[in-house]
Amino acid sequence: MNEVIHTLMPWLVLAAGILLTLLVSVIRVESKRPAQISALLTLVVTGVLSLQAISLPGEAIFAGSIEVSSLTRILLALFSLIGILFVLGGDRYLGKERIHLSDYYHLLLILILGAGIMVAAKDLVVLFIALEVMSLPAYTLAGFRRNDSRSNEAAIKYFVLGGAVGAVFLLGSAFIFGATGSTLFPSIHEWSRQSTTGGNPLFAAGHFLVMVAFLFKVAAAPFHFWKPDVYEGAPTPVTGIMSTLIAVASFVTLVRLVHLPALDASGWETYATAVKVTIRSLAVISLLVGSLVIITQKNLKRLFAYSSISQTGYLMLGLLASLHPGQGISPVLIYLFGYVFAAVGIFVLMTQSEPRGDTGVELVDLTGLVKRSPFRTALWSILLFSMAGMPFTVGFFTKYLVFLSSVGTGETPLVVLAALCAVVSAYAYLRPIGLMVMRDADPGAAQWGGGFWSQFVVVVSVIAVVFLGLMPNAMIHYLKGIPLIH
Amino acid sequence: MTAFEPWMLLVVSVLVFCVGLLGLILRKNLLVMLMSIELMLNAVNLCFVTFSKMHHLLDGHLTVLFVMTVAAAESAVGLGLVIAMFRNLRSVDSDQIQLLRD
Amino acid sequence: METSSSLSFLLTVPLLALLISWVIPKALQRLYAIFGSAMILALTVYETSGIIFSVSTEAAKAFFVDQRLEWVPELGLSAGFRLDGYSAWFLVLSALTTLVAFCVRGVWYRKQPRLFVSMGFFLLFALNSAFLATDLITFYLSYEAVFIPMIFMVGIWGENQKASSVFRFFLMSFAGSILMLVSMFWLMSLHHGATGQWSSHLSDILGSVSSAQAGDLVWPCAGFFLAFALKVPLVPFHGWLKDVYVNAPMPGTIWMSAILSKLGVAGIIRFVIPLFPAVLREYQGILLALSALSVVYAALLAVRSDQGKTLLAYSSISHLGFVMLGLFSLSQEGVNAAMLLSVGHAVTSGLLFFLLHQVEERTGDTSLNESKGLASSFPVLFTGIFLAVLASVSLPGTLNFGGEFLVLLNAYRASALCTILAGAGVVLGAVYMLRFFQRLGLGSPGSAGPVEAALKKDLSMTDILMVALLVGIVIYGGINPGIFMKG
Amino acid sequence: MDFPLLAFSVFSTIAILGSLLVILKKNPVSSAFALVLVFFAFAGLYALLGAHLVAALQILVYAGAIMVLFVFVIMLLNQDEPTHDLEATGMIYRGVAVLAVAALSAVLIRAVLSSKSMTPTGTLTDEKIASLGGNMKAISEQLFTDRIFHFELTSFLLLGAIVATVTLAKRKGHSEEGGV
Amino acid sequence: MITSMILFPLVGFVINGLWSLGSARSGRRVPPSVSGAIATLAMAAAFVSALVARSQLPSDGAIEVECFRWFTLGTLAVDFKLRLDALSSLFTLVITGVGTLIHLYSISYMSEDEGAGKYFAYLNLFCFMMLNLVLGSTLPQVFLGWEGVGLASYLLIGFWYREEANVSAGQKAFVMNRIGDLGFLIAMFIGFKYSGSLDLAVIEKAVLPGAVATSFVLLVFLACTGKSAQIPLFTWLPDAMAGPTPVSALIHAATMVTSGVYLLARLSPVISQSASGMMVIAGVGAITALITAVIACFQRDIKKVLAYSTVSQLGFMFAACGVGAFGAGVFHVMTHAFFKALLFLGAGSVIHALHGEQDVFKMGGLKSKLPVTFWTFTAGWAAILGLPPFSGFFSKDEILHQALVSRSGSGWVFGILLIAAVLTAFYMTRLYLLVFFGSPRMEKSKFDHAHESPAPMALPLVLLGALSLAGGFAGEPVHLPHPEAALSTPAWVIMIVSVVVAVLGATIAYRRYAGGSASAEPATDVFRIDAIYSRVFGGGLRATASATGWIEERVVQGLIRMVAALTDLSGNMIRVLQVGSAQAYLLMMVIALVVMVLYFLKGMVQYGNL
Repeated sequence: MNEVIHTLMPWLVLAAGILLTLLVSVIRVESKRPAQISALLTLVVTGVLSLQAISLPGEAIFAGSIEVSSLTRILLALFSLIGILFVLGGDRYLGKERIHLSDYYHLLLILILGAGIMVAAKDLVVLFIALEVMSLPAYTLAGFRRNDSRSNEAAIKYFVLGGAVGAVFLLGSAFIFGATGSTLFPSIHEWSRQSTTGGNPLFAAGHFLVMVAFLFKVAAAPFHFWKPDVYEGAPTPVTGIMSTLIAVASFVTLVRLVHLPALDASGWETYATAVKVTIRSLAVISLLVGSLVIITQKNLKRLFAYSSISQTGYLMLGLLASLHPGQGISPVLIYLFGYVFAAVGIFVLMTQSEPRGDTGVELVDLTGLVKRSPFRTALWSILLFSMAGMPFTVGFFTKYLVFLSSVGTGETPLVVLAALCAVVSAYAYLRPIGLMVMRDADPGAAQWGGGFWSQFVVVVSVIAVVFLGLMPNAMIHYLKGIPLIH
Repeated sequence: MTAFEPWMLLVVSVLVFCVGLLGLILRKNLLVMLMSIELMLNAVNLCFVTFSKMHHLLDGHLTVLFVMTVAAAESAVGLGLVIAMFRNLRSVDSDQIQLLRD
Repeated sequence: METSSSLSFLLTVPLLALLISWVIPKALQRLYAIFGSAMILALTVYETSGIIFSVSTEAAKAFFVDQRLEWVPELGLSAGFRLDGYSAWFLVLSALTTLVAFCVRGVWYRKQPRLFVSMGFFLLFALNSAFLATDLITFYLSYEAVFIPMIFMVGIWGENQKASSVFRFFLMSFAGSILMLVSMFWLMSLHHGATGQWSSHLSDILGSVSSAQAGDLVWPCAGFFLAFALKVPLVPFHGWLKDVYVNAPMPGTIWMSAILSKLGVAGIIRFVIPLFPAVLREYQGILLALSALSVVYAALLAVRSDQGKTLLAYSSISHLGFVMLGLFSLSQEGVNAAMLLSVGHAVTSGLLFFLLHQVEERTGDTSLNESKGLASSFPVLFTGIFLAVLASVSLPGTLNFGGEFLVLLNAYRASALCTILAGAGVVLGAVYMLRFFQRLGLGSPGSAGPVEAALKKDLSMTDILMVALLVGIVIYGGINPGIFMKG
Repeated sequence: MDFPLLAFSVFSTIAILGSLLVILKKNPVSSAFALVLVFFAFAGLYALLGAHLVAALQILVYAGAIMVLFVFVIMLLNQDEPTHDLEATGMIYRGVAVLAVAALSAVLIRAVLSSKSMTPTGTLTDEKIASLGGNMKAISEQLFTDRIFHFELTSFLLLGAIVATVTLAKRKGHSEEGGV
Repeated sequence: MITSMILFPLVGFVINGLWSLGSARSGRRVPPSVSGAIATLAMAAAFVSALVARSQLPSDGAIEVECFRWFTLGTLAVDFKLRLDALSSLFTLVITGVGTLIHLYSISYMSEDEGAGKYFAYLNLFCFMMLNLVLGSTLPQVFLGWEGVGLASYLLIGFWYREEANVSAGQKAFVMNRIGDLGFLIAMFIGFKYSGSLDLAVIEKAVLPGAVATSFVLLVFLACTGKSAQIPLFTWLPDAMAGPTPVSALIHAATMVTSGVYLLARLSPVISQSASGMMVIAGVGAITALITAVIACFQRDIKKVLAYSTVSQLGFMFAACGVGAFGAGVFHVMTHAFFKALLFLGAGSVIHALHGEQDVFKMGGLKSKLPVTFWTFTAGWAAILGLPPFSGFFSKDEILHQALVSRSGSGWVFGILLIAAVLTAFYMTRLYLLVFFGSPRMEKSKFDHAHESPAPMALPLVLLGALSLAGGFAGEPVHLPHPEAALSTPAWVIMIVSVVVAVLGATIAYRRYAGGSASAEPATDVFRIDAIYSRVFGGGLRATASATGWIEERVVQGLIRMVAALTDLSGNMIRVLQVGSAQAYLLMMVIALVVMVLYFLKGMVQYGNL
């Protein structure tokens, strides 16, 4: 048992931190500071502990339903980091919107715990529960501006669709259980190696349903409809968390689920082809939807919702490459990490605009920013360049790896399409820069102003984006060494 | 007339699941929509138990316990959201929440 | 190694200049920019003197430098640079163009001058890096990096229609370059498949490309070609050009026409021709026809242009069509001739835009609808313009003549028909350039606002020096064009 | 007709018809009662499969707890009147929805039917379970050994749900007027 | 000596050019006499050098001076090398000699003009380029001179650039020359392709395959039609009279326009290889001679008459070359240089005296007012008519003779030339009578103020008059291979014929215009060639340019706009799906799911499970 505690230490610390945070907020009900500080401390300790243990060997515990490995540790550390950044960066926004409550931190911590366990789950049931642990706070946080009907709407849409998809996932799990007699990943894998027929319809349907559930979570078109609406309605820091933390956790899980059966086993060739075709078509649709619709958007949060849909498309390229023998999943991981650094900065920057009614940040708010706030313009530009995949930002290298691995596996036509989509969506990223630099401020444009911590978070993110854009060695070197599937 | 066999329950479970899904698509009353989700989860439970029976395993039963918990938690949160919405809009009709679009 | 330090030196000096520009007071920015870029020009000439002043290509080869630094070994990325007979001249040209561009007075020295100067130096850095790069990815990165200051330059100091034109410019170029990147990936994968190693260095890739089927290489080649055809640009890939040239601030136009277009030329010389010789040979007819079409098509557009800047923009496309004609004659001689003409075009178009700006500064417009008769008010300025016009129409004795003559001579061996078609551009060139000169300088001075014009002065001494330098290069190159052909 | 088949027929008919009633009744209260009916039918089906613990919990948790919650909220929000939301949707929309779901159910039924000839992977036959001390004991043993992590995780799920519900239901300070 | 010959004008150009540029910036003015003196001295020095060089020339050899290696590329190596032989020596003497006289003449002609410094710089530049043309030993070098003289011509035609018409005339000259130059360029490429060199010495000896030879010849001839104003590219020359009259004399009569003849003579061994090419040259030359002579009969402008006359005379020269009589052509170049320069300078003197009046119907009776001009003009008139013993007689007679008797010649060439000769006599006599005889038709005051030109202008007239009178006795100055004779018509027959036709033409003119009270004839553009050209080519160019503009606007830009619009449209179409209703989203997802599940399960069929 001691070993288990040792292995699970970061998670346990996080769990304990949740209780501590609850406790301090109960003790001092009128102030949200104690909860905030407690949450920060919890996240820092969790992050440090997971980083410290990062090189320990992977270990399956609880009858194989959980596996703690370098990947899960680094993901937990990443989630903690995202949590810290949004606690710091969202502070001012929450105050501004009059929703600064201790509950925010409780929910955030529980969400992170759920995500942290979800990426470690090796059992469909644990996965489902963890998914719900992550999702229930997410639904709530999306509706955190309780008096705003848009926020309500976002939460309810998220909840209804998420709930239905949760049931779909569960049905898929049941089918897989029915087909294989187990919900544990290793057993399912083992079963697939022994099944010479290359699966059966029950397994196929189950596998497909669980994949669809996570395709919904990562908003691969045509399962993306929830995303723009929820992004727009949710409070901006929550949108940021959805776009970074939940997206990363969901995509990593999706990769795991796609690799549930041993696709390279003999007899599974047809099945593997079917999976590839599915992923490929969804990648194409996601890229097209993401990049074609993004150029019509005027609201920044919606814009970045479509952006994340097309990012999903690029990620699916990496996923597709990983289905070929001998190809690792590192491009996907690196893409996710690179995306997170830019996205955190962007969403925190978005919180810096003063509220203007209930519409969030519109493109018009950016007009003439270079005159009003040149430094902020520079930050915006760098982050947007990274989103567009321009050189000398991390966004370039992430796309680079995904494209390279796809070309290497013979998916060149798909890469060409992806490249053209990148061009189209580059317009959407460039237009805000154009508005900031080339236009005079519109009379209706919002004021901009952020507190120290908010600006600090953005600067950190920009530094990360540029540093990793120039010197991606460390990140690439480390993430390349991580196997996703044991 | 054939004897009862467990797989027949699978068909029932799939049918109930689909009815739940249909309810979710057709109804605009959020309370009924939440009930439809409950239907779907119940159908899956039946599925798990049936497969357990067929496999001579108990894992399905255990899973059902957790799913029930999840269902309870989910309805609690769902109903909380509905109440929050009702406060703002005085309605539980999801047609009222189509502000976010395009 | 003493030799490799010269490369790092050439790359770092512009960055150094950029940093220094942030501590220079705003009022002194122009002076600093001119002085700094002149120093960089001098240093570049000094560092490359072994190549550019050598008597022959063989002698120059002793000074060629190859440098390769590890960058991201996991991906086989290295920072590969090579100083050779082509890149040496491109470096000199980029420094020279920067000097000319910095010389131009305008709103950029009043509104955020520091940003302007530092962007200029960054541009110089990116250009140098692109011209030197032998690693595919290093090249791509530098190639893209050139966009960034250009976009901001047009965006911040450009004319009214800047937004749409800069987007169009960016998107079309980006579309080309990203497809080039995909082609690079294809080549890297090919190399990886053949050797098991990742590498993006040209010398490695060349080894594995030679074993590939020519048929497989068509699409990768098309990717590269498209990027460069958009950059140069070659008709029909020129749709972005006019608006950007017209809307860009004059230094931006100078950079774009004089040196950014040469990125495409340099790319074709360094990458496309060595990598895809068989493919090029197979499609040579089409390539030559496109080049000849460029010459004539753009010349015809220039003939009907009614703005000085538009006319020069189209004339630029037309002349670059000749350059491409030389490249696609696919012989060492043709490439050298294209190189020569590139130098000529860079210097001439820089000079023309520079002087056109002087006209615009003095009279406020450069429309060509009626004769302005300004030559009598500004004799020195118009002498300069006339000399530039002569160079532009490739009068023998100018650098451009040697280039155009040799290009056509070599192209003739490849395709007589295309050469004759392109030759029509020679005639049309005279038509539109003389019209350009006539409408601006000749005719009765009473017709277009000369009263105000007469109040202003002729060229200043620094401007005269600038013009003299460029004209000197043009004439010297006319007498000794061999200096530019060290490939 | 033997008893299991009869029981199956009765319970499954109730379950399917009940669930149809849930989604077709105009009054949410009627839907809720139909749902209770479905829950009971499911409990019967569980019992038929020998899943006694699950059957018992089905009654307790679903019919007992969750339904009460639903009815409570319906009453709280004064929703015990017929709604016309079903008619609000267009004919085409409804037709497409029914067709799509029918197609899905056809596909899924096709998939589950392939399990008819499945070979069991486990050893816990009814006899074995009986020998282990019954359904409940066997489940409990597994629950607190192999599935302890699941169990602990659900506690955080419930914690999250509590915090969430409290947050959502909490009235805002004095400034907030109205409310339920 | 050869080097110094070309360097003197260059030095003159640089000094005058920079000086006038510098003074223009500072607002001061260069004294015309000083810059004129510099330029004239430069030319005189060049003339002396040319004489010395001539004296050093071995009887049938050449002197070569290598200056520097111009460029090398692959197998091509072009040296900058000056080569003096009998042919180029003759041309250098004409250029520098006539050039010196015209410079001298210009000093007083331009004394009133504020741009005199620039003018002399341009003149020197012209001479420098012209010397390059005739001394160049490689084709690119010749081309340098070829385009260089075109440049100088452009500058000098448009010298008074404030008049739009002058500028347009210059542009027209330059562009039409460019068309010819294109022929030159492509001819060079052909030459290089088949001989592997651009050296004249190599190309001269090259043996080209039949069709190639013909295309080479035709392309070279195209170049010549541009520079020497032959059909079809002759219309620029009359317009070129917009420049100062000494320029017309030097460039557009004596030297530049004859460079086409020089080129043909230079390349005569290659030219002779293509019989059909030769026929074209002869035909075009003869027809040009005839047509422009006709046009000249209808002109009122004294300079225009002389211009058309020049074109016509050049036609004679080309006809000579075309029949293989390159020597005769060159001979006529020389004599023509003397008398046409003389005629132009005389005309200049008349115009100068009448303060810019150029209409012959507003002259008359100037014989007494301008005696020197009158007498020298008479010499020129006699020479162009071909009256013995004036110089024109010898050369023209030689041409007519060769046209008839040589193997490449034919009766019709001879016939056309003969008619042209009649017309030449007619229009020259018409001009001569209208200007100097009869009663004055200009305002009284103008007539009264008219006075003889000062000595610097008179001196060149006299010298040229002497040359026109005696130049013919030198005989064929260069011994180029003679064409084989196909007929044996004796030379004296032709002589008599040619004198008879000249007298015939003159008589007709005399009968018509000797009355002295000639009524003004309207200037008629007989063949309307200029108008047709401007409609066909100018209009054609404009139409093509507009069509290109249309393609650019509609197709190229339209395509870009269309792609942008399509992208936007498809984005908006996809956006339509985002209806905002969770139920609808779910339905769309279910539909997608069904489609994908069906596909996904399809693969399972093969296992018999479905």
